[in-house]
Amino acid sequence: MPRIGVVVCWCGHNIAGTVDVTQVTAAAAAMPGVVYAEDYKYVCSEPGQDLIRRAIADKRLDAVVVAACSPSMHEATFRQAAAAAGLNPYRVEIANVREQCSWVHRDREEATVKAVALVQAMVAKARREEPLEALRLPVTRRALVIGGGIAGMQAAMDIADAGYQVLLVEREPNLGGRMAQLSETFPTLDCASCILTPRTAEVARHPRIELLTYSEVREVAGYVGDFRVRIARKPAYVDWDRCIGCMLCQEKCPRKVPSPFERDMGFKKAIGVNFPQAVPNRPVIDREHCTYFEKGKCQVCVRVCPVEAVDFEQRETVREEAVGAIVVATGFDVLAPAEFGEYGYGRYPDVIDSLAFERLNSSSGPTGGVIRRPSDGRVPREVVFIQCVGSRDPDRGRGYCSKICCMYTAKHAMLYRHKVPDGQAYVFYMDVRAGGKGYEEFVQRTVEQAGALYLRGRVARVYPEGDRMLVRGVDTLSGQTVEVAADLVVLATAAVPRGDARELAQLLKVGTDAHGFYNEAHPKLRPVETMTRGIFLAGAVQAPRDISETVAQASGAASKVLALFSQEELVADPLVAVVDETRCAGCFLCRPVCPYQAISTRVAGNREVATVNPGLCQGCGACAVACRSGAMALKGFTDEQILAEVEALCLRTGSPG
Amino acid sequence: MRLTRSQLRSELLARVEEIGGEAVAHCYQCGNCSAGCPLAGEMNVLPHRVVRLLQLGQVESALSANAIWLCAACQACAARCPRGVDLSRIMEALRVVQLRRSTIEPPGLTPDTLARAPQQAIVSLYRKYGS
Amino acid sequence: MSSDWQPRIVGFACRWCTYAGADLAGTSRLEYPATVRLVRVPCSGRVNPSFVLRAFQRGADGVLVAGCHPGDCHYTSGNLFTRRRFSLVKRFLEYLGLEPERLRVEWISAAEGQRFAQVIREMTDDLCRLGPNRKMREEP
Amino acid sequence: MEYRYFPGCTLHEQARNFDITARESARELDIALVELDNWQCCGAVFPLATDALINLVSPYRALASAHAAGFDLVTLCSGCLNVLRRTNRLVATDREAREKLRDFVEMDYAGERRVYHLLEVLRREVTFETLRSRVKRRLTGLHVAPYYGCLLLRPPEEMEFDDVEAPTVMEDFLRALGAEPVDYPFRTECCGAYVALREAKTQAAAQVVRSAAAAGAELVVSSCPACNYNLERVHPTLPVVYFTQLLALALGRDGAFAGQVPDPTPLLRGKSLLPEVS
Repeated sequence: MPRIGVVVCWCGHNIAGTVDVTQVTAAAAAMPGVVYAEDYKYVCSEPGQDLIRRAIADKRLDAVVVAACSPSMHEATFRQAAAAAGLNPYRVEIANVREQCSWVHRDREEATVKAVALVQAMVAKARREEPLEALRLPVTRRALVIGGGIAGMQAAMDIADAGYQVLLVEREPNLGGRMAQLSETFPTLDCASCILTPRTAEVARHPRIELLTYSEVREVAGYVGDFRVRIARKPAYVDWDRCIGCMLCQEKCPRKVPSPFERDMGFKKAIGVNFPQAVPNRPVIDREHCTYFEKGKCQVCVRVCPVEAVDFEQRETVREEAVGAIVVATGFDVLAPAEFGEYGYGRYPDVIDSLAFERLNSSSGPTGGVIRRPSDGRVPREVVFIQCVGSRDPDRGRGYCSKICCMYTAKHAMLYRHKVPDGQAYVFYMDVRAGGKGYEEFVQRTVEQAGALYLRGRVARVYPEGDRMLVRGVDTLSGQTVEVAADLVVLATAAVPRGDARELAQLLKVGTDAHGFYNEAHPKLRPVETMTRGIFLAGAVQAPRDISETVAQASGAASKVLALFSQEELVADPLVAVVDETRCAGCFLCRPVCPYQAISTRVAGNREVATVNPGLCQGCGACAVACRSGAMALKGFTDEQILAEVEALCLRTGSPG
Repeated sequence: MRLTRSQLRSELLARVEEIGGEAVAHCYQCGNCSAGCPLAGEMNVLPHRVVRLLQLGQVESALSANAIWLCAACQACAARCPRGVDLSRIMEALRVVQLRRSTIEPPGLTPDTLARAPQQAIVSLYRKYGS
Repeated sequence: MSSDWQPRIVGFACRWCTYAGADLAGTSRLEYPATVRLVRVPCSGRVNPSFVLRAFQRGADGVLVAGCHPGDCHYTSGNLFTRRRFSLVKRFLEYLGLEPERLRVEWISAAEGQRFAQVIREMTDDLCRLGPNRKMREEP
Repeated sequence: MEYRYFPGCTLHEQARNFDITARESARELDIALVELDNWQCCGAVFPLATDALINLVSPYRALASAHAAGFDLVTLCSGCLNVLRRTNRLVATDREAREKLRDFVEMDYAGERRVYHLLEVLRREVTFETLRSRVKRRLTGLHVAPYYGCLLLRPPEEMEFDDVEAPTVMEDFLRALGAEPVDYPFRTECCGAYVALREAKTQAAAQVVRSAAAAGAELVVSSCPACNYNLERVHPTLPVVYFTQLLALALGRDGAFAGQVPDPTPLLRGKSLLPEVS
């Protein structure tokens, strides 16, 4: 019988306050196979880990059970400690007596009885454990970055500068992402395109970055170190290799349509680029609005193109690429404020969202950087900014704070005052959240120097009064309801995930939160990693962030990729399925239930049996349940182990009543 | 005002929350209720401040606010509250608490109003005063 | 049955959602009855019906099988198998005469600590009403 | 289509002309509105206190009676609709409330029936398309400000009547009659409800009418007798009529406008929508 050691953690008062740790330790000592049982104040501390290491050596332990906090907290810590003492790290089990016992129960006796049972279950499991060897996998030293905004570009540059190949995939025809739409940036007021344009050019000409714009990731297979990705390049109906970027086609195209890039306040042509500094500077045809695609005639672009680059027959092309790591940097969207009918967005042209206000400020925007309101082109004398439209609103919007709005609204109020010196800005806010270097100071300047009137409260309704918009709100500080007749109303709408964020997450097998933002592996300690090894996050795909945080995170993600690429081979969790070929009947019921196509057929002697690719297997165990003959086992969670746990948990010894 | 633990956890406050079925802690004082209240102009304490008084444990002050009798239960506040608080239920709870302690005279109506007003409105008005 | 009799619930919790949801209940200090003991499994699709039968045989009064919400499975499809498999198992156990409340299959996400606590409270209430499981229990 | 009809107190007394025009219109549209036997006041306001079940006895009884008769319930008063629908929802979703009410009223009912406002019957069952084809006198050129008030729309998750901030049902209804709906900001603001019965300090109702007039309306149409009364009471510059009156008018009846102040008939005559005085 294996020699098992049990260490019971007090976690200070957290466990010991509710669970009688002495009693648990005494009970553990009497369990079959247990040759050592001890309790300690903080087992995760250095002396605590040392206790484990010494026990392994002194008592010649084959397995260790730690009764402590959730395995999601310190399983890795204790496994490392065990490994340091020469024990196979997969022979460490955690009995979760904190999150699932001491923190949720009050009665000391009941909690103690339960803690004993949980330890007993883990001891039973540990008895049936085999030492497992971590898997070793080769690594393809080439990264895929999805998203060509500021986050994706930063990550791509950092990886490429370190000497590795990068494939940068962007859905739009050009680089730049959300940031390309912005005018100036807080808190320095340097212009967004002044920062962005040199960066896009740098990325485009980097010898180790291959740029795939107007492309989308369609399939992701494989695993860390060896992903197989299918990427579709949408038809631009222009041969970019021939095109010289003269934009004569755009100039001459007779079809004008509202430009989504300009938040529908300006127009674009049915062929052309989103904005003048676009990189790559190559046009695409908007098939939905092109007269030729609608009616079969026009072809003005074909006639004016000096290099015969227009190609109406172009089709989508798909290529397969092998990469070792993936950085997801697909960014965010803004909430369509349709839910907030009381503000009249969509009904009244002079109620716009903040992204539209960015375009009004942008010198390449629809008004050439002069702030004019959409309805009649007048320069607004009074502008009301409404914050938290859809943010911090679990009832009709999103419960979270969108984080960036306080700062960009302050920036908007400041820019507005710079451009319209006799104008007055009003800002309805609930709290000003300006945590960041130079942020609070910036907001104060908006108040003191730009003269913006900050009104603490929400707006209930916005409706027209003559040719102005009447804003009815409250100033909770004075306890008065207030009305402002504004020329323009700007809604700071919630930052939300991209509409198809969940679909991409499913392709990548990355988890999302309730809203559709991608989940990091650990909110504090692994903020740029995902639960899927080899896939990393950068920027607002994970949660709303501003530019400086996004860039920092992108560099963080890049450094994780580089750490991966610096290894000769990768080490993977051995908790995978394995086939006992002598028992496998070759029915292959296991194959359709495997979500990773990890099971294939192998000829063993004169018959076919199932075999598992341990690099693809993620250890879900679906095959083990599907198997009729009991040939398929999931290492670390075998039937014997789970049944042993069940039996231990059902024991009534010492239970009250 | 002096804030005390016993006021913050008073039975009276608990009763208001129980009768109303709403927890005052859910309110984060954005003021949207006051901003859209059609009767805010007549109230000596705005609706969001009634909730604030409750959060501070000042139930008696809340009970003496005329807002609780002016509230027409139009639910504009409830429909727009980002925190999902139905303020009209809190107002009702305050009225109920007050009415169960003492009789409140409903406002007198002129004979002309009584003769011409729709029953629906008259019944609603007297309902509010517990009749 | 003594008045302080407490049921015993064995819960199979997928490590990504329900186990994490139970952890969240702990982090949020939500109190619930000490009747449940969880077995951590990689996925609710790992739960072989034989595990459930064994729990009942060994005297569990109730069994909870819980995982991610359909569509949110960490392994894409594991919980869909769980859903189909256990709708059969449940009917089979009812056919054997087991009260339907004794086996619950629930979707509890990592964000639903509140819901985890609520399910345990409800199950405990139901089982207190039903009393000990005698139907399938092997006498020790 | 047959329904049990719950007129409510107001339509039975002060606002008989609303009731009459509704019944006339229903006949024209082959809607059988059979008055519910022995109905009594719905209670006028939905009780908001959690411990005020006793106030739900009356609406529960109305719902249970309609159920016993085997029909859904129709009302044309927003107040009644608000109380009946919310009671119905509570009965369907709250077991404890349901059982208490059942034991008290001694009638079995669990929320099986639906409660409709007549506008919803027009939208769902008749459809505005059909209504348009049945109109005998198109209200062409009549600029009407629809007034929703509160009780039809709020609380939105319980009423499920229309978009709470941007409703369209009355506009669609008016278009079906051939009239031109006027958009104005106060159509979903409260008229002051019962609070306005005290000396008229409240500006709410006057503001509604002013806002409608400024937007170019010639007439305000309401869907709640209390709103109708409050709007009329502030000496409005525009006539205020009930939606059933316009409906009856469009279906070829006279609209029963007698005694209303301001009198809508000169306006309607001017548009040739009413026969000249004989």
